[in-house]
Amino acid sequence: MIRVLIRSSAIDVPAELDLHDAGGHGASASFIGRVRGDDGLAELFLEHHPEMTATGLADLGHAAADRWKLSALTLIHRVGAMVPGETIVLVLASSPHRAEALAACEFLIDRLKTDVMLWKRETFADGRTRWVEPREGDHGRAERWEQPVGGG
Amino acid sequence: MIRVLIRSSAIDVPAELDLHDAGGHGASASFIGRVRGDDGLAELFLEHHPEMTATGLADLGHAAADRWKLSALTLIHRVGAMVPGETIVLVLASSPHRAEALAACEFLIDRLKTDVMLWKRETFADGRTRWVEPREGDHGRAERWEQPVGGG
Amino acid sequence: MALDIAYFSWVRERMGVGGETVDIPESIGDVAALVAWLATRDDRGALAFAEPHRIRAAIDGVMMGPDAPLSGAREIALFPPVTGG
Amino acid sequence: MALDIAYFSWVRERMGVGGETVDIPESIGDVAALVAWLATRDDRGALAFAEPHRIRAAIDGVMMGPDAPLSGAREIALFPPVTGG
Repeated sequence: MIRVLIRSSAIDVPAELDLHDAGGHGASASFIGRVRGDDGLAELFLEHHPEMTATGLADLGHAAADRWKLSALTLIHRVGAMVPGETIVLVLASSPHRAEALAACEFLIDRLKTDVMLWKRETFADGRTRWVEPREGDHGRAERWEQPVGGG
Repeated sequence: MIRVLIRSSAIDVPAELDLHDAGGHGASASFIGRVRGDDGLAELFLEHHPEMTATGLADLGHAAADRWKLSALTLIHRVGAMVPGETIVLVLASSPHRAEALAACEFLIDRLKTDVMLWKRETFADGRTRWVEPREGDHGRAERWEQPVGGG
Repeated sequence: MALDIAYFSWVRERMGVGGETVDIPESIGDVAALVAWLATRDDRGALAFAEPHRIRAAIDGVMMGPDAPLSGAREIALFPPVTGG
Repeated sequence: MALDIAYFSWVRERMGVGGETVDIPESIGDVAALVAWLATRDDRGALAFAEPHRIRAAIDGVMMGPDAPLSGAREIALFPPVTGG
């Protein structure tokens, strides 16, 4: 089951885990990304291009499903305004084999950082706001996946 | 918070996630291993050497905490008799940075396969039982971690 | 030529709207020309498009370079480089 | 010499007990000699220790090779190679 979605309300991790888990898979790898309250961050606002983000997420999900033998895949990205501690992104990848679940999860989270059409605006406790600049490091991690990899 | 334990009763994944999660970490990677019902498996029995398994798990937890900057680590291993679909092992690793959470999680699950004193006995629907032989592939994955790695 | 333009991130903030339908001169043939024209059209455009090298574009949902032609476009989106998920 | 011996996995099943206190002859100096002696002691020992190369040992919780001395040991555990978590 591939479940890919964008939501503007809170991501309920245990509920999503239950949904994902209905089958009882051999191995499940997950990644949860949350808003960090560094440097007095008060709010993170994620703006997205709706059609392009939807297409980007769906393509990523299908790329992972083509590359690894997965029994289930969940990929949920939050957009809109959120506060520190809230979940921005949830990736769940399950497979009969642990190496495939782990690799798919890592692939998805690395590629998410570069492939989706999202812009982040930070608002700090003192009222300052700034739009986050893209980070080169993310591209480096994502590009690792362009080379052929063993296993999987 | 490092939480390492062995239990003979069911692992409640959502409850453990809540416990682990109290802090609200930037990035959390997890791995859930479950009993697979392949080839008519009816029961999996995990026998352990209590003191050696406890020491092995604690050492693994500390090795991960020394190697990566982790804000929380949960490592729970089930022992005793269990049926397909039940959780054998749960690894949760959290860090401000996603690369560290993902690497620690993968390290722990790979090393768990070789470093803990556990023996598996399978019982099939037709009543046959067999003790599982060690798999060479697991040692290969665990040994990757002996080499120095970049990042982390 | 009437064209739907969508703005995102600080381009949207500086333009003051998320999108608009704009009647552009026939002489505007590609993305780069459109960005240059928007920069001269009014104050908000001058602010949003002062640094064309920081602007990216997508035509009907597909990322395009500055020399991509506008003919046949339904919607053009203009925005800064994405910051990722 | 009295020694606590613990058995695990199919060694335990074949021995019929999880552990026992055994009075071993003075001549038994190391792990290999103990395994060889257990194999000749009775039928269950013959079954459990017929293939010494498949047996691993830990003395007081630390993995040891076949030539590890028994002197000073509190407990020796005998078992097949572990199958991991």
